[in-house]
Amino acid sequence: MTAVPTAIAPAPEPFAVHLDVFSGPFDLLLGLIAKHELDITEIALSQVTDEFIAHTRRLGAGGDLEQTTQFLVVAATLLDLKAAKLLPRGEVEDEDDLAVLEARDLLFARLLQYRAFQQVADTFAQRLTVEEHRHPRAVKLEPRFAELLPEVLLTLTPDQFAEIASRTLAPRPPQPELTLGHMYTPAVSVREQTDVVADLLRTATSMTFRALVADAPDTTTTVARFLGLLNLFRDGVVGFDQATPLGELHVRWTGGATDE
Amino acid sequence: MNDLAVTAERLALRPALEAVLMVADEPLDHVTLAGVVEGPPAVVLDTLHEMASSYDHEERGFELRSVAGGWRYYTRARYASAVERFVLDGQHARLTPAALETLAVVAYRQPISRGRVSAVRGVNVDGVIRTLVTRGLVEEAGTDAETGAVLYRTTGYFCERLGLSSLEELPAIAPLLPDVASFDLQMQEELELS
Amino acid sequence: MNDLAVTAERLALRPALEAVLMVADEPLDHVTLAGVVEGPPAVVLDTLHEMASSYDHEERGFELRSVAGGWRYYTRARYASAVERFVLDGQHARLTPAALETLAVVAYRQPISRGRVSAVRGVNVDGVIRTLVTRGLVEEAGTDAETGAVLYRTTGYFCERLGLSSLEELPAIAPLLPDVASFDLQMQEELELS
Repeated sequence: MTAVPTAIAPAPEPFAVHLDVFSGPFDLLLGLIAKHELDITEIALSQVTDEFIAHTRRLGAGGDLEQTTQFLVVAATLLDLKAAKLLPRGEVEDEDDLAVLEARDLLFARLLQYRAFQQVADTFAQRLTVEEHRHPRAVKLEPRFAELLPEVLLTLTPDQFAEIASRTLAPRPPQPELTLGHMYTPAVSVREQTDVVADLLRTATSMTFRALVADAPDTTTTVARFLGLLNLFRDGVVGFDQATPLGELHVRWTGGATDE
Repeated sequence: MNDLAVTAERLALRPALEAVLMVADEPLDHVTLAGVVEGPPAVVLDTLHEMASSYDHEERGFELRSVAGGWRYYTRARYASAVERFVLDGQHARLTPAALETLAVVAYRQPISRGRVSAVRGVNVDGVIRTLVTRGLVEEAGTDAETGAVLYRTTGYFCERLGLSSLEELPAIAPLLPDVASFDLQMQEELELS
Repeated sequence: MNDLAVTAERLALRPALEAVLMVADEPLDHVTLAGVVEGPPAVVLDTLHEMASSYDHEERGFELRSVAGGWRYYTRARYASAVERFVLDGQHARLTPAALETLAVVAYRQPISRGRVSAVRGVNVDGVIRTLVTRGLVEEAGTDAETGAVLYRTTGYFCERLGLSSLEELPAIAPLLPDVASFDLQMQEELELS
């Protein structure tokens, strides 16, 4: 990879990232992760987080606002992750913890995706280099065939032709586009969907999973409800029955009649 | 038709195909070629493949390749130094890593808006997309029905420059993404949509 | 040099010559070719003659001919009917939108180099300009004093086809445009940055 790990300064300097080509938070984050040779799930994430946040701070007011914002979003996610690391291990009960886990999954997914595209970009560069050495045949038609060419149909009026010229010569200014893509706030909350599932089961006592997600508007909600069921199972308030592998999944409410 | 007759038919088609490909200045698909040389498309296609491999075998200075959906004569890469002493075109300026990454995202997620490319790359890509459009590698492809954002896709020239017969020849990206990621990816895309 | 060495040298030159001739638009004399493939002119000339006779012998659809001292690939007369069907095909009667746009830029900004047309249109226009020249709508008009780039202008035939008695009758479009020069400059800067 050209963009990430190789060009990072050796260990002694506490924070010095010299990337060949540095274009954004994902570059920096992958660079830091590579520098510490760590799995992104390991404990040293806190260290990466500190360095990343220090970098964000240095970007300061001088930087391009959009770029700084994107760094801040990633930094905030990392802070959440660091906070989660400081909590006692094992128990994930608090709803904030759940939010942190969701944020982590999202950030990891983005990093993996970003890395995959960087690798593809490298193969593109290689292909382009190879292809540069091949030149297509594109030559003038031999005169004897050029004479045979049918006369070109040119049925435009001068005004229509002028219109094409205006359209072609007019500069096309880039249209600003407002994106919310960098805001990772999940539209579907596992916590809310857990409540939805619990309410349904408490009333009906037993339901199939199919029925529980029948009104889910999208896959994300279905997934959130499934995760909610796992929460409820951990809390010991639901049980599962499935007669055959991949068969209908029945969910029973085994908790009390009222909440809490 | 027996094998001998098929061979004879191919032998008759080969020089006619060579003649037509010699005057073409863009890739021609085998159906168009079949119409011009008046042969069955399937036999024409076989003949084209045979021609390509015999040029390779005979170590010709040119090769016949199927690129961007059509067949066309190209010079063989091994003789690039002689060819480039002759044709000096400066149009092959290198793309920056940022441009290559953006091109990769567009290629695998097309049609896609600039906003979505930005989300994947983590930076604003407006300038880079403009460069790719200017280079003829990417073009506009209508607008998103919901958001009204302009969508982008790769061009035929992109396939040509990468030596791809079609987009289906793009290397698979899945092996580069661990299993977990495909789920997360889908999740993320839906979150972004919402 | 003994015979074997000469044969080996010719074998090495053949594919390089094939590659160069494949992209050459004009007939090339053997001295020019010798310079490009870096071989002795006499050996290059022998090699060219051998190539020509082997193409004849192999009944290729193309032949290598020396016309007025210049060598160029031509289609073989025997397969002219296929080439004619290709040339007479309906698609050659129409100009593509890309060709029309290029023609419009040339008409309103003449004399203009291919590079400038590319900058305005945002794509490589070499092939399209060649088509417009072949169709007699555009012609060369000297070179740019500064850059040496070939300039192009529309022909009298173009005016005729559009029903204009002269270029002055082209409808004015200037008022619709912002400062074109600054736009071109901006484009150029982006290309350089990329």
